[in-house]
Amino acid sequence: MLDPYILQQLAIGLSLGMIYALMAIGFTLIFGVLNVVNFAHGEVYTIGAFAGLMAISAFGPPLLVVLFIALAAGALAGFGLERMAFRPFRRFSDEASLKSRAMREATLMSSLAMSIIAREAMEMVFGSQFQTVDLAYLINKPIHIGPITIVNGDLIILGVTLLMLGGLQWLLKKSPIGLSIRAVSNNALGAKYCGINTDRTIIITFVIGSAMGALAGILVGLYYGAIFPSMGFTPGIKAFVAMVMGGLSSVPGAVISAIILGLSESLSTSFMPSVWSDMVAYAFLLLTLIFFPQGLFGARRERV
Amino acid sequence: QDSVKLGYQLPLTGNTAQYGQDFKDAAEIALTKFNASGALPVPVEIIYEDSRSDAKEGVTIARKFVDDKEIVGVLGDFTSTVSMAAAQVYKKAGMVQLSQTASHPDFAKISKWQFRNITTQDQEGAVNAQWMMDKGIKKVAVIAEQTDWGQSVAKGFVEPFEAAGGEVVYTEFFNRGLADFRSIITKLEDQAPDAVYTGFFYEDGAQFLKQMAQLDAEIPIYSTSAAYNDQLIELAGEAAEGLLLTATFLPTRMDANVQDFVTEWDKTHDHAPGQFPAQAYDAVNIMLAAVVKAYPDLTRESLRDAVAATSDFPGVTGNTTFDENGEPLKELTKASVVGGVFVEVE
Amino acid sequence: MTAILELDHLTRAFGGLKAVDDVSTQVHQGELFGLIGPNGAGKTTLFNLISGFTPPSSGEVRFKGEVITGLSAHKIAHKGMSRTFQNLRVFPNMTVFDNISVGALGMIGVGPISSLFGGKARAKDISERSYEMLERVGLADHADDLAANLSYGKRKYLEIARALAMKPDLLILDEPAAGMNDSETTELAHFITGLNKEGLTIMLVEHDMGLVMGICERLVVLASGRKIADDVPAVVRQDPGVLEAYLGGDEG
Amino acid sequence: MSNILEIKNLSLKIGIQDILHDISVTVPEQGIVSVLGANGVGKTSLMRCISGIYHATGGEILLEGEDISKLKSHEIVERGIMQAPEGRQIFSNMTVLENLVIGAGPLGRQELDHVLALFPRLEERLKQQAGSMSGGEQQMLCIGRALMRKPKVLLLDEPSLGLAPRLVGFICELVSKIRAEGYAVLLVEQNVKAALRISDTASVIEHGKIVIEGDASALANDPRVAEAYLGGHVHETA
Amino acid sequence: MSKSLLIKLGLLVLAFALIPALLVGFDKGYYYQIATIAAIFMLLAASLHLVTGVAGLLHLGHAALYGVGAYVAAILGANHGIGFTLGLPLAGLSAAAIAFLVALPTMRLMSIYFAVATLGIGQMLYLVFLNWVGLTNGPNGVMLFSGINLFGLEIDSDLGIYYVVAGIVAISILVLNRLSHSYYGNALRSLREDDQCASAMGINVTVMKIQAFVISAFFAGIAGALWAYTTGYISPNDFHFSQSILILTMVVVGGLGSLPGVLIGALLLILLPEALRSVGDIRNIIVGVLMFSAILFLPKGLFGEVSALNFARRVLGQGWAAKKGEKGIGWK
Ligand SMILES: Nc1ncnc2c1ncn2[C@@H]1O[C@H](COP(=O)(O)OP(=O)(O)OP(=O)(O)O)[C@@H](O)[C@H]1O
Ligand SMILES: Nc1ncnc2c1ncn2[C@@H]1O[C@H](COP(=O)(O)OP(=O)(O)OP(=O)(O)O)[C@@H](O)[C@H]1O
Ligand SMILES: CC(C)C[C@H](N)C(=O)O
Ligand SMILES: [Mg+2]
Ligand SMILES: [Mg+2]
Repeated sequence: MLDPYILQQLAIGLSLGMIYALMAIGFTLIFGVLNVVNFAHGEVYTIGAFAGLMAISAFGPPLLVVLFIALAAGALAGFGLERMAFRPFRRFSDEASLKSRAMREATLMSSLAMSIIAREAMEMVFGSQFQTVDLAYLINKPIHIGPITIVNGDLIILGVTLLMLGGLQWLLKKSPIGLSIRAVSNNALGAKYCGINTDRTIIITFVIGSAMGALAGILVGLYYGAIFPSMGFTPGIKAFVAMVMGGLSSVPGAVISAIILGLSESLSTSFMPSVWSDMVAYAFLLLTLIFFPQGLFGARRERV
Repeated sequence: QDSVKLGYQLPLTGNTAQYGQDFKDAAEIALTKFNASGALPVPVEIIYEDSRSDAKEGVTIARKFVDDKEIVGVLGDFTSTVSMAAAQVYKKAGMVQLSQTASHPDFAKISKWQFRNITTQDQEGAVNAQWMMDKGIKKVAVIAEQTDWGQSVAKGFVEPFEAAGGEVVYTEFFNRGLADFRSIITKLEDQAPDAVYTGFFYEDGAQFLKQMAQLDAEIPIYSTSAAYNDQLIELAGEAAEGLLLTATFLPTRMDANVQDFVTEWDKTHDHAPGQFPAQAYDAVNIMLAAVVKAYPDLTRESLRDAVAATSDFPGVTGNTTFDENGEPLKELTKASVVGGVFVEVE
Repeated sequence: MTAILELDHLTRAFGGLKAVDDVSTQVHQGELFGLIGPNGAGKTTLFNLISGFTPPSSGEVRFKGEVITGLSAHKIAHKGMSRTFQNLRVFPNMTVFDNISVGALGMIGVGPISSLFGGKARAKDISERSYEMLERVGLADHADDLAANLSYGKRKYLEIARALAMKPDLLILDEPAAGMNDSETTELAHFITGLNKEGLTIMLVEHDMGLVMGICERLVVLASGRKIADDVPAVVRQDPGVLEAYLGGDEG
Repeated sequence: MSNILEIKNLSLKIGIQDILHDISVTVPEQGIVSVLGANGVGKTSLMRCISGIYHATGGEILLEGEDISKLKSHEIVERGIMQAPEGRQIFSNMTVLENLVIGAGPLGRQELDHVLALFPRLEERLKQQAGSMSGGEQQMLCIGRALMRKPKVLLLDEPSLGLAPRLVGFICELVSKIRAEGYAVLLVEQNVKAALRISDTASVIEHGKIVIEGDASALANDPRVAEAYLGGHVHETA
Repeated sequence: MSKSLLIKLGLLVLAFALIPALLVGFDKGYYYQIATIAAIFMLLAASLHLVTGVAGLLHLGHAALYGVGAYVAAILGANHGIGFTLGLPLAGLSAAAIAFLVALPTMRLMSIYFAVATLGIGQMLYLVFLNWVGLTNGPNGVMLFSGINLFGLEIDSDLGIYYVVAGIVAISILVLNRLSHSYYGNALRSLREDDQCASAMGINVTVMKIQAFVISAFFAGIAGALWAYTTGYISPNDFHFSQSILILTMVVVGGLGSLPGVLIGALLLILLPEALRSVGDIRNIIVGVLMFSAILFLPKGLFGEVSALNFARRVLGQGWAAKKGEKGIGWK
């Protein structure tokens, strides 16, 4: 029988991991699968949380409705983001531009700029402090299982993560749109020759990925009761790391890596000062990349 | 000269803007009241500059204030990091700098130009240690944020507490903005302390309290004046019940000064003012009092001397006297959360 | 005749597929050597094995008498072997001249120190060598264009120029005539034989039988990874195995 | 016989560069038309304009009378023009099967069987990552993928590139054969002889302009063509 | 030739005479401060340019190496009595040494994998700054009382400090210019374009990448020392991930691969927020919007690589011309 202390830490680690995973999923769809460098996902996550919050304070709907409002806000944000920060750069279709690093990093910058604008705007409107959330909406009611304590939010997040994971896997592997997404990410020009509407495919991916990100935002916001304009930053970095550890384009890989990160954080807190726990997470990242240079489930490099 | 100019550097944008905005509001209240009182023949003006809590911007603003020959004194910054970087400039140029919150142990020691009106943790920690001792608490865990301030919270408490025969069973620092304290709480519980002494601001505090409740950790929690904020209770709800802390400012206190400030504040805010805006309100008033004292021979030098001479200044956070290092000496009150409000305890 | 390159029982398997299967042969100093075979026969893979891009599953490669199996690509390049790629690999966002200069500087070697202090002589060397190749392939007018904006055929020459700028002892060309019309191929044939006459050993993969039969001194034929013929063109052309596996019906 | 594809006075500028100038080409129904020319004269650019990758700066492209020159590439494919492009543009990280399925769009099984019957090598390698195939195999995939859509007009940009002689012959036969199935083909080829043998008409481009056009058989005997593209002979026909 | 000389001289005069003259004229410490910070960030951006712009390695941990330099200089100065003259090169060398150590295992990583590895390394270094209290004084930061002392000469005046900083930055940028505008730069560019192909040209890809990374770290370390000496107090926050992003922004907005572009980018991103102070709290939104429009209209940067290389070859006369009197095409 394991020490209940360790069991509790494991449970906390798993729940942390699921939270990272929740954010990593949408991020992986846009950044990893579609292969578009998107630095504004953290803000989409925050927008989801604020949209949900505004719904709660405006008319106090049931939780499920709040989640749908966040989803819708995320979808809208994703749509706008793609239109403003990504689509304009597709006007350059000559080979020099397509293969240029500068062009690739340009979308990195445009999405970064959008994220700055969105975050500053939210700070102007709402202030940078934690928003007060109606406590009844928080999903942190304790549940005791033997010696360990979890909260109802853990179960909700687990459920949503599994749903998203399953849904995305189905979408990517079994549906025509998934095939198009992978085709566009692999070779956008080739996709055009095959009659794929690349603009539409990219927009759809953004909408789905951002809706997922926004849902993650409101769920995590309600889980911790902490909704504030820069709330997307830390989980954003963790999701980024998890995505890359998983191999960029693999959604299950990202989820597994997110759980590894969560577990390593909570377990390392047991053995060393908590300020160093991130050190362990990043050490895991480096070790993973040293032994799996393409991440855990990444594709191999092309032959010459 | 048709007005007296002061500078105030503070974060008005960025992650810590909520604090800077509060400072600005509090300062405006103090300034308006002062200018209306006719204590000086000319009005005083405060120039606010946004430092974003970024040291680069902080030193640039400091240079800007120093360049402006009309500015005689400066308030701010919020964080010690930025205050300390800017202090190097004020030190060299010879301009008084009074920070409402900088709590780095070395801040006031930088030069004769630096002052602060926030209590040092040597003071606050000792009061808390004594308080626990009085209640017969012997084993304590210390949790504080990983900043210069958090470090001083731990140090300020541990030294007197151990000297008095107490035992610190566990010390842990956390990075500001940590979302999840549960690992730390689990570890803390494992050490079975009689009480926890904490150094956090209200946002981290609310998270910590909620998660303590979530994990059913029924251990008394002590904290510092930095946690004194109505929003802590609002964010943490039930979980805040029973929190014990020391404070220098109680908006409920029936003191004319305090009530004046609180009434003005309530006109534009839906929360009672917390510790920080009260600090800013006092800082501005201390500075203004010094301006009056030095007027009309108002120079940076004379203002500095007037600030240094502050003694028993009656503010909303209690009476302030600067010692020879520019450190404040203050009265601390004990408070607790009971029934969703802070109440003074004996 | 001395052998510059010797392949000894080279094998490379990908999963269950033996892309190169027990191939042994030699390329002689100064020879113009052709490698032909149907699509997927393993020609490119063989080149990759020789030039260090793919490690062999078994067997050995010797270059100028030295075993080079397992060496990394840049080390092999330094020993005097240079290659072009079947699927055209130019540096798209560099100018044509700069593309070629990479071939030269790779061999001459540049370091941060030498590039800071003096290094004038080296730079001059690189510049001149690159320019010589640039003119030689007739791209001088395009010196300042980005390689990405060149048409397919010009990129072919760019790749060759870049490989030549390395001043190799052995040049490996993977389908240089692909995408060229007959007269351009003829020009290319003259170009290649010209290089060969200057003493450069050349190994060539090509599907253009006119070119291969016309200029190669010796041919090896691969099919399904195995060597099925190794002789002068005139003999290979009559080989029934080759006819059956590769040449098929008539062809324009 | 009516014309399925008409290119009228097409011109293309990229930046300050004049790439194509006043190009007119007509492809009749079930016709095979080749476009010939030396390296870099703009053949590929023309093909890209038709597929909507580049947008012409002047002139029009009519598919069954409808101007498609302003349409997006996917709309053009939907209307029945599919290309096997230069550089192949296959999906290298995906399997051969996935490549073909993407090419098929809404179509399915039947076309797949048809293409796999044409290229048995693809059938052997359905699960292989497309990027790891040999050059020629990728070319087969590229052509196969274009056939998956059953287009009205098939554009082939140097289909014989990288193919073994045997397969070059096969592709020529294939092109002649599919015309009977109702396809029209616009062909860019460097293998001028082979191209002229199977085409009805041909145009020769030089510096972005059409300089010679006419019946394929006439061009095959045109001394200017012979001189420019059939070259002095290293060639002894194999 | 004479034209190029004129331009070079012009730039020198601008940095060493005109700007100081202006600063003295206005008698504003504020402008000195901005000029100094701008110079430091120009160096940071120029050093990141070598790795990210030229060699094409997306580097998300540059601020941490900058921090290593700052900490080394400050700790040596504050606790070990090692002054500016020695502390400056030591700061650069330490940053380079750390970069070398982390480069060894990470250099075979490609694209985003490399980016995330550098992000991880940057975060780890930041955690060391913040939490290794014994070494770095943790969140309390390090105060550096000694000023700039150049070979025994105490430099105290604003003008003097500006000259020292500008001089060091100028020399460093000249070195970086030489490295990126030369055949060495071409070798690095070839790694960015296609590393496999570069290795077939006999270029040792790993060694080249490590060199670029280490050299860049050296100059980041120098910038760190300059920051420590000019502010007198450093703390972990100065080297947070967000600073890495800021430097990266300068590089991308200015023009990936273009040294002059990158310098313009750095200048802009330091000056703009200052210039916009008067508009109040929305200044950061305006910076964001301007950044967005810049990248939207000039996605290859304010002064893109192609133009920058032409500029260097033609105008600065660094190019080698095939024939007498022709325009330069290669590098001297
Ligand atoms: N990395 C790999 N994984 C799986 N199979 C591979 C890999 N590389 C090559 N192959 C297979 O090995 C065989 C030989 O390929 P190779 O590229 O050497 O052929 P080739 O003779 O150059 O053909 P072509 O004339 O078409 O270029 C092909 O069937 C190819 O699909
Ligand atoms: N995006 C572009 N930017 C600048 N120039 C271009 C661009 N695309 C093509 N060109 C130029 O247009 C001309 C025609 O190129 P194109 O690829 O159409 O020729 P091609 O006839 O297909 O040649 P090849 O037989 O070599 O394939 C070339 O000179 C090329 O450099
Ligand atoms: C008490 C706090 C306001 C002190 C502040 N956090 C600082 O950085 O010093
Ligand atoms: Mg091949
Ligand atoms: Mg072409």
